[in-house]
Amino acid sequence: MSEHGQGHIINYSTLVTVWLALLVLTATTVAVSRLDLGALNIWAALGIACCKMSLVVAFFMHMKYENRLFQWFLFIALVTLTIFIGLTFFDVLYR
Amino acid sequence: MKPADMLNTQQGVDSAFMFIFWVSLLFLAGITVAMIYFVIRYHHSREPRPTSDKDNNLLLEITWTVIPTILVGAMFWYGWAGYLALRNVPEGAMEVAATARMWSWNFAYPNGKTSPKLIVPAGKPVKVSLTSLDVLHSFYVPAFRIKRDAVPGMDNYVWFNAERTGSYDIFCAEYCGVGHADMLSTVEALPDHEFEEWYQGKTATSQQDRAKELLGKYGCLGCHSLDGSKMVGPSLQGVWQREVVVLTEGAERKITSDEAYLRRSILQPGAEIVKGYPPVMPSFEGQISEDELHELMEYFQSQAEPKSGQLPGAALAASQGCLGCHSEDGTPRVGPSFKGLYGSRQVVLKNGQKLTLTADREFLTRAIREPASEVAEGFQPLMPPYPALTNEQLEQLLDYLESLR
Amino acid sequence: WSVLSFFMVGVLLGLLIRLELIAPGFNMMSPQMYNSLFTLHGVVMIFLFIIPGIPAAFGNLVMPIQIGAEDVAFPRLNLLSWYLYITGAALAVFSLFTGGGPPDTGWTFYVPFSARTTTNVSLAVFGVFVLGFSGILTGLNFLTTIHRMRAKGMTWTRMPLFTWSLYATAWVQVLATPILAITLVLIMAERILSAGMFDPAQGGDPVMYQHLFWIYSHPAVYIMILPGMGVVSDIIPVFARKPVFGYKAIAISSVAIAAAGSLVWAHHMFVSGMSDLAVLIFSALTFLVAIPSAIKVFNWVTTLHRGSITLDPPLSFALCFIFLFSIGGLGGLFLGAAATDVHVTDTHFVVGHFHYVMFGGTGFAFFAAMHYWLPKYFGRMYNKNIANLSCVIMFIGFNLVYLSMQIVGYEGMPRRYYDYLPQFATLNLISTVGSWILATGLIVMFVNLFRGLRHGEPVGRNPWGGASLEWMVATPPPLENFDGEVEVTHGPYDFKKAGVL
Amino acid sequence: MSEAGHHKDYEGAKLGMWLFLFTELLLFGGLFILYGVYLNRYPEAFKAGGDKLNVFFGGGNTVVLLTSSLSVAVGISALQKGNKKLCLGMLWVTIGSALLFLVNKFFEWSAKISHGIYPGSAHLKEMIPGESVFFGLYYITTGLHGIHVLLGAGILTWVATLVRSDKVHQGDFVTLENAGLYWHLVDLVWIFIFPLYYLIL
Ligand code: HEA
Ligand code: HEA
Ligand code: CUA
Ligand SMILES: [Cu+2]
Repeated sequence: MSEHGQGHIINYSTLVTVWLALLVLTATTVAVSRLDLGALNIWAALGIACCKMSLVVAFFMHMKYENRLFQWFLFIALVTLTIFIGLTFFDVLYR
Repeated sequence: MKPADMLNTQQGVDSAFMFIFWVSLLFLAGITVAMIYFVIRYHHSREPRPTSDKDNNLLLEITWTVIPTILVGAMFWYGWAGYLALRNVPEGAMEVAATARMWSWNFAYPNGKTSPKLIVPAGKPVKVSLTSLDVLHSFYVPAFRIKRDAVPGMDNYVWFNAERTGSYDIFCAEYCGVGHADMLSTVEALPDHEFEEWYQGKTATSQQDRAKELLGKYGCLGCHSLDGSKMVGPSLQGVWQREVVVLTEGAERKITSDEAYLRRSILQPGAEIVKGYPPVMPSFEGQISEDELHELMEYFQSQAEPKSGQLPGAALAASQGCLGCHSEDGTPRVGPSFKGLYGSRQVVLKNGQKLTLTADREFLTRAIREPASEVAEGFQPLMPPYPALTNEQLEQLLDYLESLR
Repeated sequence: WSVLSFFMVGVLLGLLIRLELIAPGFNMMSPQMYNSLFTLHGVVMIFLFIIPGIPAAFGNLVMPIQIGAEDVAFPRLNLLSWYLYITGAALAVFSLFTGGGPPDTGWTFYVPFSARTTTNVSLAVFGVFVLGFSGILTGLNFLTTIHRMRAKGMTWTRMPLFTWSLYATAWVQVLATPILAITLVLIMAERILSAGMFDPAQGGDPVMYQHLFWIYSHPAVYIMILPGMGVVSDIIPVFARKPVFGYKAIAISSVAIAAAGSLVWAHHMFVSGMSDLAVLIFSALTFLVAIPSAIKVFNWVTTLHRGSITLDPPLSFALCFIFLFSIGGLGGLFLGAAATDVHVTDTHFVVGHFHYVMFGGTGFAFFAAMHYWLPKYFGRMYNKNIANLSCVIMFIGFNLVYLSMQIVGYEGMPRRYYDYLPQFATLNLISTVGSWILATGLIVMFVNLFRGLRHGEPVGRNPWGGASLEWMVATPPPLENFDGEVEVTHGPYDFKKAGVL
Repeated sequence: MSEAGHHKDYEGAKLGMWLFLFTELLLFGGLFILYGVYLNRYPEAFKAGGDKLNVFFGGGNTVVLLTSSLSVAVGISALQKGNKKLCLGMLWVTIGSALLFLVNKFFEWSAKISHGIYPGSAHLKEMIPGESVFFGLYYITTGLHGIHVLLGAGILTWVATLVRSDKVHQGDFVTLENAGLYWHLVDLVWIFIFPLYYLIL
């Protein structure tokens, strides 16, 4: 264990690359929303948002370099949220 | 049992209940007995040192995971089957629409008839669709094990089959404010023909007809008139709660003819004789049944009720839910009582200021149209406005209030 | 600050007294007052007493020592959480005297009623919001502490079961409480901005409110009970003088309850108009939670087998816990089965159920914990015989109160009724009389406890012969708990190795 | 743990922060549940509502937030490398972005409100059912998010002063890192708000 708690330092260039990628994705999501894909629109929007989220979490928030425990925790939190949403829909969709 | 075969709503619920109950009782007893036995048997005075330090046994753990799992599985299944029976309405059920509001029920029938009580034919399935005009309520009839929320903006339903005639309590089971506990009604399950009579005709007449039939059947009308004229006995007009002077073994007493008295004078007519009449009436004890007596009493009572009972405004007050908060007999409930309201002096709060005014037509109109603008002192500003009320209906309500002054 | 946290619970209890006792008196107050009363009773009991109760009071005191840490991970955060708690409590109390009068919605704050009533709901809701925040902080503090601050040799399987239960609880607090927070924010938005989120006239759906509310509030009931189960798991082996039976099973079942407990919220909504498929799923999931609870009960009872049992007050309370919790939990099975729930939901059967689990369960566990750990922290012992006597009185009173409630509920008496039909009178009378007995027992217990802690016999390090770490430090524990590094070499119930057998 | 573990437990501090972020995530999660349910119920009304929101405000704010996220991240790397000046500069950029975001939001909201679209307004009640739900949710979600932006800006300002006075430095930067984490979360939430509210057409 290093002195600064795995103080992995991320290069500026990596950060900027990620930022660019995020901007590109933003443009994409706006563009996609102009197409008429029916119900797919919302899923496309969510999919892209999830990509953006992963980028931010992995690089800006250093999750990629944290230890396993953190990743597990994140996973638990996300699964919980998914379950809350999912189970609610069993009511709403089938009413 | 397949849900489709269910003839009523109780069976499924009760069998599930019994199953869970016995399993639970068994486990509870087992655990309790084991606990007590261990505490006594292994008390330190008997066993100064522990005789084992075994701290796990996989087989045991598995056993007591698997057995409860199976049991709860069965419980779940029973519960679900019973629930399905509650949801699958048999074909051909009569449909009644129940509307809940703070704090009363109103039931509307396919032919447009409405009633504050749920009057149904016994032995036939009835489907009650539920809506609410304001907040959540819940339609609960313990006798049929049914309950479902009435949610504004949502259509819910229950069904039941009252296999025997009788009167069953309806409760509001979802908390809905001050009047929650008073939001009661009943299911009145009538024999088929009576229901038809009620359903086709007017409530009052059918009851009246039945009573007259009885009075005829037992020959009462031979001696008692219904129009106030004296015959052999006193007239039955206005007999309910009337002040009379009676002779009890020769001594004069002044009494009010309440239900107890009226019953006595039918069953033991000799005990008290109204002054001025001969003691000739025969006893009807053993002839007239309790049901019939009850019917007569209700008839007398209904005859005695003030005229307002027949005014169209009275029906409105019931169907619009006014009576959920305002009484007709002077007791203050959520709102002031209607009795004596018309024309009385009232202290009201308007924009935080106290005003004293007379409850005339004008004031009462405002009180119904914009209830929040002036609120009678000591009451909460809870009353909803009634935009859907027509002017004509309003007039009817005012007439009705006037009749109660 | 730990002493403070105890103090607050004390103050709180004092505050509750009036509230509870009045509840069964039916004829002496107006309906509006009755409605405010059970609302406050519910809010205070749930949010002020039973949720923070064991974790905040005993968790903070005992848990760090049990894992060999000098304090929790974020002591300052803990202090903040305590201030928030006081603020929240103050707000809730404040809401009684200001605005349109005390809230009258029930502790569930169901819309549309809560959005319409003229009473002071907003402030009370805000108070609860603040309390929720306080709970979140406690939760994340515990998680971090348990992950990061275990002493050398304190492996996961050497953690006392009380700590395990707090660990599971903390997860629930962290992941479920935010949903409560947002729900409460929405009520305020509804009232203040008339946002119409749940207003059918504007296209909202009142049933969605219930989903959001119970997504938190069901897991919350496991926030209440898990620490109680932890206490009992710690106490039983000590007084049976043998290692707890099925350590792993109990630890895992704590986590399992926390996990499965998050999936069952809609069992409170079987008659709400929810879809039938949802009823099917949530009913099935509900039964899943019963299994780990059953496992725990069986393991506790088996721990007694072939031990050498001393019936000291902590054990008496713990055994009462098992019995009462079992009744409550088995009653929960009736509620979990769809058909039977339709009949008994929103009746006094439910009221009986949750008093059995909350009061008979968590409440008795709390009393057990007081009798178990407080001598350690005050250095003095209460009178054991009187404590046992009070336990018996309470046990009798308790069953009178709540068993009759369950029966009257089964007969069809709805809850939140200030007045009832004559057929329910007898059982209600029994219940009320029972509550007096119960109160007597409580008073005896508290008086004895307080007297003992001030004037009782001094006790040493380890009055009960426990093997977990809190019994190894001085009595009362010093500020930093341990002097120097700790190394743990044996399990929490290994009485032989701990040299206390 | 090391002797000084009590105050310098980086992992612990970060763990606590992450747990806190989860609670924030679920807080907004509650709103997203509602969003999902109502979108499902009133797809048309939500489209109509989305149409009335201005993509340029929304898109602009997205870029602002993404950029601010970059600047904190760079700021952290800078401090880790010992470049205090760059770090401070980056922090100011971030805080500036936050303010820019809020100003934008202010104009957007006031435009809406002047059109009579605000919770409880008479205009909303006349629209097709569901649209008022859409705007209700929109105001609550963006409002709550706005509060978080404000809080985040406050925290960053506080940390910036700590960096200035060398209380937070190359050897002890958890506070900065945690503040950064918080800020990223604010950004994350917006990443979802943007397509869900502004882009359903
Ligand atoms: C401490 C709090 C606590 C706990 C632990 C529980 C535990 C359980 N609860 Fe309870 N519950 C509440 C607090 C709690 N509850 C509250 C406060 C309400 C009402 C809220 C309100 O509306 O105001 C409520 C309401 C409530 C309802 C909704 C009722 C309604 O309103 O319609 C339901 C329905 O499923 C339910 C079910 C259960 C179940 C299945 C368990 C299970 O976890 C129980 C598991 C335990 C056992 C099963 C007993 C022990 C095991 C044995 C003795 C072995 C034998 C067992 C088997 C063979 C299975 N509860
Ligand atoms: C922890 C939770 C808890 C506890 C312990 C209790 C304890 C009690 N509760 Fe409560 N109750 C709830 C939680 C709790 N309740 C909740 C959540 C509701 C639902 C509210 C709603 O519907 O919204 C409810 C509702 C509720 C109702 C139903 C109201 C209705 O639906 O109409 C009733 C009715 O009898 C009742 C009675 C009681 C009684 C008699 C006690 C008694 O057991 C209390 C006995 C205790 C005392 C009498 C205190 C005496 C103590 C001392 C004297 C100690 C001295 C202290 C010091 C010196 C510090 N409660
Ligand atoms: Cu209507 Cu309760
Ligand atoms: Cu529950």
